[in-house]
Amino acid sequence: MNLHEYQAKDIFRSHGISTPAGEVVTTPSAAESAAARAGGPVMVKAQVHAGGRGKAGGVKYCKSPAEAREKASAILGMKIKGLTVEKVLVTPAAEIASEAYVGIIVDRARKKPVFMVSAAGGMDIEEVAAKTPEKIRYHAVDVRYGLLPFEALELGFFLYSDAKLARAAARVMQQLYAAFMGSGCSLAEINPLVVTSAGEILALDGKMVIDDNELDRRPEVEALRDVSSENPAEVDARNHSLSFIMLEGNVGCVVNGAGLAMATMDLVKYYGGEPANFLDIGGSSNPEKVVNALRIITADANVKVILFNIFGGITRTDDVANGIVAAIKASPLKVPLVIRLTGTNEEIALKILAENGLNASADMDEAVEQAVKLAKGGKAA
Amino acid sequence: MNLHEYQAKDIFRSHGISTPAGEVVTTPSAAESAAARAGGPVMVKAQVHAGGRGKAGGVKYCKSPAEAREKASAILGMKIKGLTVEKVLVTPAAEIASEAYVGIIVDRARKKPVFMVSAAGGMDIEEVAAKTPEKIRYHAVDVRYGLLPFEALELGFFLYSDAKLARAAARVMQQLYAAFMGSGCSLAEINPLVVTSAGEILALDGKMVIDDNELDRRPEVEALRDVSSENPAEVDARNHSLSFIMLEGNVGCVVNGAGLAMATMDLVKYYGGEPANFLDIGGSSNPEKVVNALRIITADANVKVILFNIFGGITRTDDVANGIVAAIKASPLKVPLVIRLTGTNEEIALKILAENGLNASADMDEAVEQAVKLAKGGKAA
Amino acid sequence: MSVFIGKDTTLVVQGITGRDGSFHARQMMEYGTRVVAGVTPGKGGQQFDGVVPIFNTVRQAVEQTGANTSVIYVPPAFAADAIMEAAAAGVKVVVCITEGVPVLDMMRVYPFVKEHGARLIGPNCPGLISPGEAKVGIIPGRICARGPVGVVSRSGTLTYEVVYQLTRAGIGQTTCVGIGGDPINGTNFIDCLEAFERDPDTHAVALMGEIGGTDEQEAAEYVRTRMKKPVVGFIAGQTAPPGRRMGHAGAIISGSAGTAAEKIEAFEKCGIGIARRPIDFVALIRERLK
Amino acid sequence: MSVFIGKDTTLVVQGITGRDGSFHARQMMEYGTRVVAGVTPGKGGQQFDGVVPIFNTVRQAVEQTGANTSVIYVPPAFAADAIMEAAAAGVKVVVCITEGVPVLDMMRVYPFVKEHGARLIGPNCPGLISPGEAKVGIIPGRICARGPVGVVSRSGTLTYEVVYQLTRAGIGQTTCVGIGGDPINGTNFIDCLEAFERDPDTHAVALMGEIGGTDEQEAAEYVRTRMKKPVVGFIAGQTAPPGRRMGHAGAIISGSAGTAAEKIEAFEKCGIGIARRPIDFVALIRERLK
Repeated sequence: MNLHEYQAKDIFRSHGISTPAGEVVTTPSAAESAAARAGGPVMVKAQVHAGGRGKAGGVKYCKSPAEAREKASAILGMKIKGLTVEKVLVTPAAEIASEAYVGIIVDRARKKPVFMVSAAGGMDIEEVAAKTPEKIRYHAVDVRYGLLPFEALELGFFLYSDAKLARAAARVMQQLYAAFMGSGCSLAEINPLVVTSAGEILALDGKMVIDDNELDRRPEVEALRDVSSENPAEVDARNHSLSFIMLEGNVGCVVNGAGLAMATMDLVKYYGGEPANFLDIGGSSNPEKVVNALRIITADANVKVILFNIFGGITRTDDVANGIVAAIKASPLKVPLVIRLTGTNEEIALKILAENGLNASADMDEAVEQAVKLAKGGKAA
Repeated sequence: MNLHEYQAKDIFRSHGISTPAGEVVTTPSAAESAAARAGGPVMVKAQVHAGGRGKAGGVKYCKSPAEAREKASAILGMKIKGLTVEKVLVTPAAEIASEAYVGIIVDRARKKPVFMVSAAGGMDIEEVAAKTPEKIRYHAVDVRYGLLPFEALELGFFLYSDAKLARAAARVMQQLYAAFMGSGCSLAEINPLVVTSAGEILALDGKMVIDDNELDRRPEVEALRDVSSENPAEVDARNHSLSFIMLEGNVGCVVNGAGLAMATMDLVKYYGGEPANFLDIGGSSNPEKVVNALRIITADANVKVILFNIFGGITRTDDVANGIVAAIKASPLKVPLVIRLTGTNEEIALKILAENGLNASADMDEAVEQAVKLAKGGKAA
Repeated sequence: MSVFIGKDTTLVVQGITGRDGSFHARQMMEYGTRVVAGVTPGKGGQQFDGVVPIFNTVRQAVEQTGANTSVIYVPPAFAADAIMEAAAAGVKVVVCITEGVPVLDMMRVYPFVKEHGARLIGPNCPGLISPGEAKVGIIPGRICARGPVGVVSRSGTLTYEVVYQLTRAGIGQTTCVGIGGDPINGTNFIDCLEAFERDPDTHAVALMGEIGGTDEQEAAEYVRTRMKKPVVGFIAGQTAPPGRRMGHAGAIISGSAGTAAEKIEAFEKCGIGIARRPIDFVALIRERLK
Repeated sequence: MSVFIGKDTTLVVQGITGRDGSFHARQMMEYGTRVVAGVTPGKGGQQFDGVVPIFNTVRQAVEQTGANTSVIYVPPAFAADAIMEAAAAGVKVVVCITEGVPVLDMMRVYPFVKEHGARLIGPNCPGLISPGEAKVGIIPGRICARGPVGVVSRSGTLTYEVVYQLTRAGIGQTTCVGIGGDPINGTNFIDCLEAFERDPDTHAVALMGEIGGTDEQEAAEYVRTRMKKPVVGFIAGQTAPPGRRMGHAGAIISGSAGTAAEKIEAFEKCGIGIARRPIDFVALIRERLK
């Protein structure tokens, strides 16, 4: 789960990291009054779960409250990478002497949280990594010991030769690590970490991604979820324990298991089609899940055919068959349906389908090929 | 540093461990009113840094406030292992269904905190260990991971077969571990941990020993020090950074380094004398320390001779010589003085001593033998 | 022969009285796995289905039954503790089926398990099966058959798909291992390849990877430099939208974006046969078994 | 020859600009130890006494000077971190002089140092000296002489006393190691005995123990079962009052009260010569060198 900049900064602040004060507003006039309260030049920043906000025109410097109103008006409602900007953060513009990057991410290979720090902050860290990799220092933390004081200081001295700044940066490392662990992050990032002309260290922008598996035990973090900034169909799917990502194609897919779901999409492509979505109904299926899956997929006007690919293990295929039948009874499908189904309780499932005039293939390739043909306007084999 | 029972219980309580309410009082009448407020039978318990309080008559069951007054009157002022009881704890008497022992101590060999738990609580754990060692279970905690939930539950099931009690005991293990680590303990003990007839788990008595090296960084624990219950000479010594333990003999010893101090005491004994004390002036000496050491030792009327044994390494022997001279000038000694001194700045030291009519030996055995002779009323060689 | 589990496997089921645990305990027993103990704190002393003794702790289960393998069906909040309990009790192979274990938990679990000399498979995995010998986890027994192919995969149902295709074509397996798809898991491709290379009955290996991370690239390098047996590979997620979970920072660290194209290229470079579709495994493996 | 430190020792001094650090850095340099770097965060780039470069971190010091040994003179609150910093930077021998390090800190430090493959000596120790080769710590150089005796001790000034007596009697030392008197330290008697047994120039060992714990008993057992070279031992604290620090619980755990009598008995049983007084080492060692 992604957090907004302002939410990440709230968490940073609660761990002692200095960040500029700020107000989140949803209207241009509120932006104007927030800028007036700030009493100086401000930044107006789109709060949206998308990278590259700056390049997209979602971050603006404003000399006056009037300008803040004007810029907020342009930004609110703007679309960035398909997401509508609903909120902006109005925050005092800082006088910047230098910009650094500090991030922590979960590294699969090292199986540890890894710090990435660079004195070349403010820009894309991907660009720094590609062009001047020597400007990034990595440090893997052994969570059994936590971030040790000497490790934090090593990172501090990598950023600043001045001992006072290095020590202040070491403190920020400790605080960011505490925030990362304390909120169950898979990523926590300050970019840029700035030294102001007054010599103060400030987190000017912040980003946090939470491990979805942490949300059950961290209701206070789950409460930060902003569904208004997510794709409504994906929110709907999540609320029904479905893993769903919308794509551009026209073959709607309903599969059990993420690996098989991806393999199914790949096979659609292999046979010349385009998948309309990734949809994993998960391990322990029940008919209700299938009903919801069909409802969500059929809401996508692009979908020309619906393809089920179910390999029953924990998933009982009769549950899936019952779900299909129930969904169709409640609201008949307007597009053709291709079902591939095998495994646990397969015989019962086939019987249920047959009783309702549906048939199913046991072969994945056969089903996918047929679905692609139907999506192109062909007839069922 | 030892804590009193009531102090240990306060810390237990702050970590969520249930303990009976209690009041610490210093007079019999206060004990009476505390018992009246408790509203039932109470225990009156001597608060003193000595084991075996019960056997010494320092713990009494009282049916009424009047009896509490009477028993408190007997206990207050009582001497237990040489220490005067200045305070008693008045605490409701619990209805006990079973008694267990739970302790954590620092184990040198395993280099870890080790839990000791036994369902045979209430009595001396030393006795259990000697007679029925199979009734004690040990568990070493890897501090990198802390006490893991399954480990706590294993210990809980060792004490109780009932799952509810086992889980409650597991919680107590976690809380005691947190108290142990959080206060910088070398020992934390609940004896007995009782199950009341109502099925509740309670810490009925508690003991904590703090690692002296933790006190600098834990002022809140240092604040619990009760100097009234320690030997005044030892308190005086500690306040002047001297390590001092009073003994029964008559050869007063001033040595630098604990190992050499013990070896010096042993040598006193070897030559037929009895050391009056252990006194280590520590590594980095200064004249002031020596002055205080002499003041503390000469206050002991048993002391018949004072023996210095200084091997200068970090310790500068001229500092020691200056200290001796300053002390004698301020208040002349009433007992003979034998000085053994060698090492760093030895020549300067000998010169200082000679200028003040003192001489010193470079040989430890010679000095100790002479001191013993003097203590027995003999003449200096 | 087989790898990790086999005829000598004696199994303790953690969470044996739960919904998933009891269902799959029965499935495993039915398959012939020697389920010697179950663990559910508070139910110690009872019997599961009248035949399997239940204990309060894994330590008790191991002490009293000598179980050498454990399988875990407990909710995600308790999975990390359950894994560590099994490793501390002396279990040699710990298979964690539980899905949804927080990755920060796994960062503590991983070194703990290593320090205790145990092998962890999973979490978030279907477990493993050595056809005809033992099944530990949830892989359906009837889709497998005994034979010369080692199977290792990051996914669940996709594994079933491939194994099913192989079995239908008359190609059996020594052991099928689902290592799980989580960012941090106990056993990786290389661990399995190493075991298959050493197993005298395994003559070819089918490997199913996914987008994300660099495990497949490292596995490919391992195949090139250390393996004599043929390997056929597949990567799921060629059409998946990139960066929906980890974003770019992960890619920087690993020096790779973890795309399917990259992984397939690594396979090709290292002499691994490429299955474009799951069904392609049949022909490619058959060719290599000749 | 010598153990742990010698001619190849290149030393970084942590806390080189402090009161104790600067004093002893000079003493060590005077003795001939190769002090190649100092560390004081914030003074990186400066020079100590115009000859020794100062760095902000141990890592920088090691990277730029190749120091293989470190000695620590920092306040107790920072000692644990300093030890771990040295181990993480790749230093092979870390000598911590600091007194007053909390024992809970040491419980984390100990496994950390092991994991990094370093040897820790101390804390709360006088360090070590290989006469004529190198001195790391605070043992006065002039009381030592080169010769055939390995010395290991839990105490500081008592070690000086014994070494001084040996030297006065014309008996020199290969290496004198003060392992420190804290409950948890990095190197114990056995580590040193093992090293002395392997060192071709050491022909006898003098060992000074104290009351408390069971290290001396274990060392005695080691001498009996694994050592060929003669050992002479001494225990300080025969007249010390029992149980002033750890009480009885410690004794239960270790299965021993840690008394002097117990330890001397163990020495006798294992063929270790017993020095009743420090001066007795001279005769007992001389006898064994014949």
